[in-house]
Amino acid sequence: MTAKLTNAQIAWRAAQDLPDGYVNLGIGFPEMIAKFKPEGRDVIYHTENGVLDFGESPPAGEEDWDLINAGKKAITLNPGAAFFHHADSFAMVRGGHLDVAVLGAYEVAENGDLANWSTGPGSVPAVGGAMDLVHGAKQIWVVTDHVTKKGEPKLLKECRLPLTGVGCVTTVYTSLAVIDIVDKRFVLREKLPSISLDELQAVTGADLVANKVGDLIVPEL
Amino acid sequence: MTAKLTNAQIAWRAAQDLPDGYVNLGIGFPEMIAKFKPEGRDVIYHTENGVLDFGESPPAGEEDWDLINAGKKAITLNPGAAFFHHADSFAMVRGGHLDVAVLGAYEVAENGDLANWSTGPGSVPAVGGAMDLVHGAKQIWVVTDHVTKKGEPKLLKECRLPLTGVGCVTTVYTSLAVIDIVDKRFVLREKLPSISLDELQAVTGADLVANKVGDLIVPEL
Amino acid sequence: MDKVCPTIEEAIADIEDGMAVMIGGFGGSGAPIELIHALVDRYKKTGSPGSLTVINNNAGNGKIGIAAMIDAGMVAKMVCSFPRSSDPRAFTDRYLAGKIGLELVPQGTLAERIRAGGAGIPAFYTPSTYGTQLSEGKPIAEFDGRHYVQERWLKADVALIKAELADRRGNLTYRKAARNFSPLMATAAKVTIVQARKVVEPGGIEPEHVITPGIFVNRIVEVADAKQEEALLREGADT
Amino acid sequence: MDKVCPTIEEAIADIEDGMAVMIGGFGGSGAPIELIHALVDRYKKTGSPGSLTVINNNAGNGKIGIAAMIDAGMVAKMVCSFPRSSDPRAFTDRYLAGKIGLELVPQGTLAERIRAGGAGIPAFYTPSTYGTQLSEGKPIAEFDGRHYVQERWLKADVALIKAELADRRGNLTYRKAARNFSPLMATAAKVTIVQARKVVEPGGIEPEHVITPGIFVNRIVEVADAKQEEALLREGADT
Repeated sequence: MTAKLTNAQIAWRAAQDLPDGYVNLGIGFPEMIAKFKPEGRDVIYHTENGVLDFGESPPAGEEDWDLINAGKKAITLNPGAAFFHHADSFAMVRGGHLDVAVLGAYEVAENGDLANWSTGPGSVPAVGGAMDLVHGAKQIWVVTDHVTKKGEPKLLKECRLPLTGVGCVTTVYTSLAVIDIVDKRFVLREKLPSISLDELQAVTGADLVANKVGDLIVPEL
Repeated sequence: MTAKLTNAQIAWRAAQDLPDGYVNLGIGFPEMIAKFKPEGRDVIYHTENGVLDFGESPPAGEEDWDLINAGKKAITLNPGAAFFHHADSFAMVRGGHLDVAVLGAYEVAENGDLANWSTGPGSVPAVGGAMDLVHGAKQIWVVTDHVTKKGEPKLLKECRLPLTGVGCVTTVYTSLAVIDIVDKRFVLREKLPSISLDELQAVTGADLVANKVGDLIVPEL
Repeated sequence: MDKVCPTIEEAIADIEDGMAVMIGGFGGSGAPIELIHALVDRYKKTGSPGSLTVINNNAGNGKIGIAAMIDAGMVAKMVCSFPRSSDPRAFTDRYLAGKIGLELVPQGTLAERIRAGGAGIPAFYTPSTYGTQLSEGKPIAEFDGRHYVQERWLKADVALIKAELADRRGNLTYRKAARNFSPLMATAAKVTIVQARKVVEPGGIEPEHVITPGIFVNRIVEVADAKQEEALLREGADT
Repeated sequence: MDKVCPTIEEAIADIEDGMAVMIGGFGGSGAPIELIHALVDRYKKTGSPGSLTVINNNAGNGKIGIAAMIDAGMVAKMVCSFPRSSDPRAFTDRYLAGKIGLELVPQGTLAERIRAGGAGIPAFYTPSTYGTQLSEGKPIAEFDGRHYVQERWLKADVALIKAELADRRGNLTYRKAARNFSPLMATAAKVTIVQARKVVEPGGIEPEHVITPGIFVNRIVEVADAKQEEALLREGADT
């Protein structure tokens, strides 16, 4: 196995595709994308707990804990920010008003199914806003390592874990590739130049469609 | 036929029963009730178009036509007033948060059915907020003349006109009597002292239950 | 994401024949008169946009606003709760002659259907209209021993609304009871076009005072001295 | 209609065993710590109210707030979307031991169910959870070619919420993102009890800035120096 992207590099790559528009970054790893937003891109961030157009984290010690994002991290406001209650916040989500929502994943299936909320019995399940987000935004992106910690594929023909949403994912940014989901197939858009198509296919649990494949090139981060 | 109450007197009588609480007065005749609210009664008025705790009409010439009630009449605000949008306004109605809603009527049936929105084909139907109000408030009062202009009963065994709501009316304040609807019967609470029970029954289209009947006494107005 | 449009004409230029148009306001309170009349003017000049479905609480009054749209012949159907007014002739005459359609919706159901459209809720149950003519043909269900009527969401191609303040990113406030249906309509239309008394810079509206967050707004035109429909009517306007 | 209550103890005195209690807040933002701890204190002294169903986005963190209720043993069931936190032991230990119930509800569905409860909408359809374990046993319907899950309203006996300003008639504002679920919960409970940083006279809140109109509020207690749950946790509080 060759080199793979760090989480920061995956986040950087996803950030390059951010449109001018309204974006929700899921809690945890996806939040990192904001750091790499390209200069001049006019992205307005939404968070489920009722804030639109928030900015960076405040310096340590200057947090206002009534001003947080869905990950319960302290945030700041940009000029033009707005507060609203949870039902209005999910009207934005469910009503299709977001351009992009980015989530993490345990598994993604080639038909766009996503599993990211439960590892099955024996743990405490937690779903948060994920099951709403997957049905709301115009595009649903996933950022994830290409394989599990044990080296097993996370991109599969069918998810094994309990689903978060059916046929919802539109693009997956992994540690090895950028893959669009088109007509229930994994369409490879970019891969690391250092990995061959066969090598990539070997760690992917469903067929990759590879017609026009670009190089996945990211800066040192 | 003996004397009957004027609309102002009907409104006065209904006003005596206003509870401390949240009240919606339907457009037209019911609006008149506010004028006769007894001193010290703490009534907060709701109007469908998004105002809570409004006050009297402004003097002529001082109207602000952005500040109106559901009847499109200019209003003023009491200290503690609030504005909200139409969905929140009808959440108050449908959600059962109003104590009383008062409506006019073409017909009321002994089971509490109300007809007040359509006189049938050939006219333009208009329903406004009535079909929501009849399902929201804890009590639904009707203020009405006891009979039609032709002298026909408006209180009936069954409504003939298209219904506004099923089994919704709790009390009817008429030009001759105060009648509660209990277990699908017209229970006479008060009648004009000048009219006999037989005379009242003769102009009422369903049986009156008359166990304890008080005198309906109102001031000159 | 500066949503300010230089002219009203530009803001409404892509409204097409046959579209569903939500128009804010309750009677004259909140009616976006300048947006409406720009659309009427365009129709009179070009014959488009016609065959519109107009969604509003009312069906016009006198000869201005929605009544002017109806009089111009550009409205195929009204969706409203109360098509009566002090001077409802524009609608009434056409309706009784079978020349304009009417979908009569109780006011609270109208508001909730529009909210549902904006919130991605395709259907909901309400007690309103149960047992009446207005629920004929609609699914009925029983919950906790009470009957309810299933209602569908209501969406539109365009919403025309009037705001008090707008910042350039689309956050809005409203003036007094002129708020009414407008915050709901802003959420339920593909394109929401706003006439605001004053456009301010982002940050010019306190985040806690925003009523419509900018995500629901597409275009803003500043109309500093907007006309008030009811005031116009009382002056006897017939433009 | 002066809704101000002299003491917290009085405000919460009639909360009974087995009740459903909505508690505002998202994590520590908006958590009404003083109301919650008055309830915990009452339970520790009197053994009541116990067997509560608590409705909140989360299931407590550390040893304060909802975690303190769970630790005290007064919660039979949590209805929440995200029972994880930086220190979720109070809930997790009991849950894995089968000693506390959990109804897991997606966050948007939770918000919408509460809103529906307050708005008299007994059921609605949402795309959320379609095709997942969380829709098992729920009615599914197709609208316009897409599948949706029917969800029921959610109501409560009591709501405990934290406001910034309250006027004596119950109109409320909230501080920043502490708004979250509170305006919804205020509408969906039989009795809504508010701790406000400051009580003002009627008219002390601009009518256009009111977030929760007074009709949804029953009791108000002024808690001028309310504790912030997250700040307490970071100070290492364990009361």
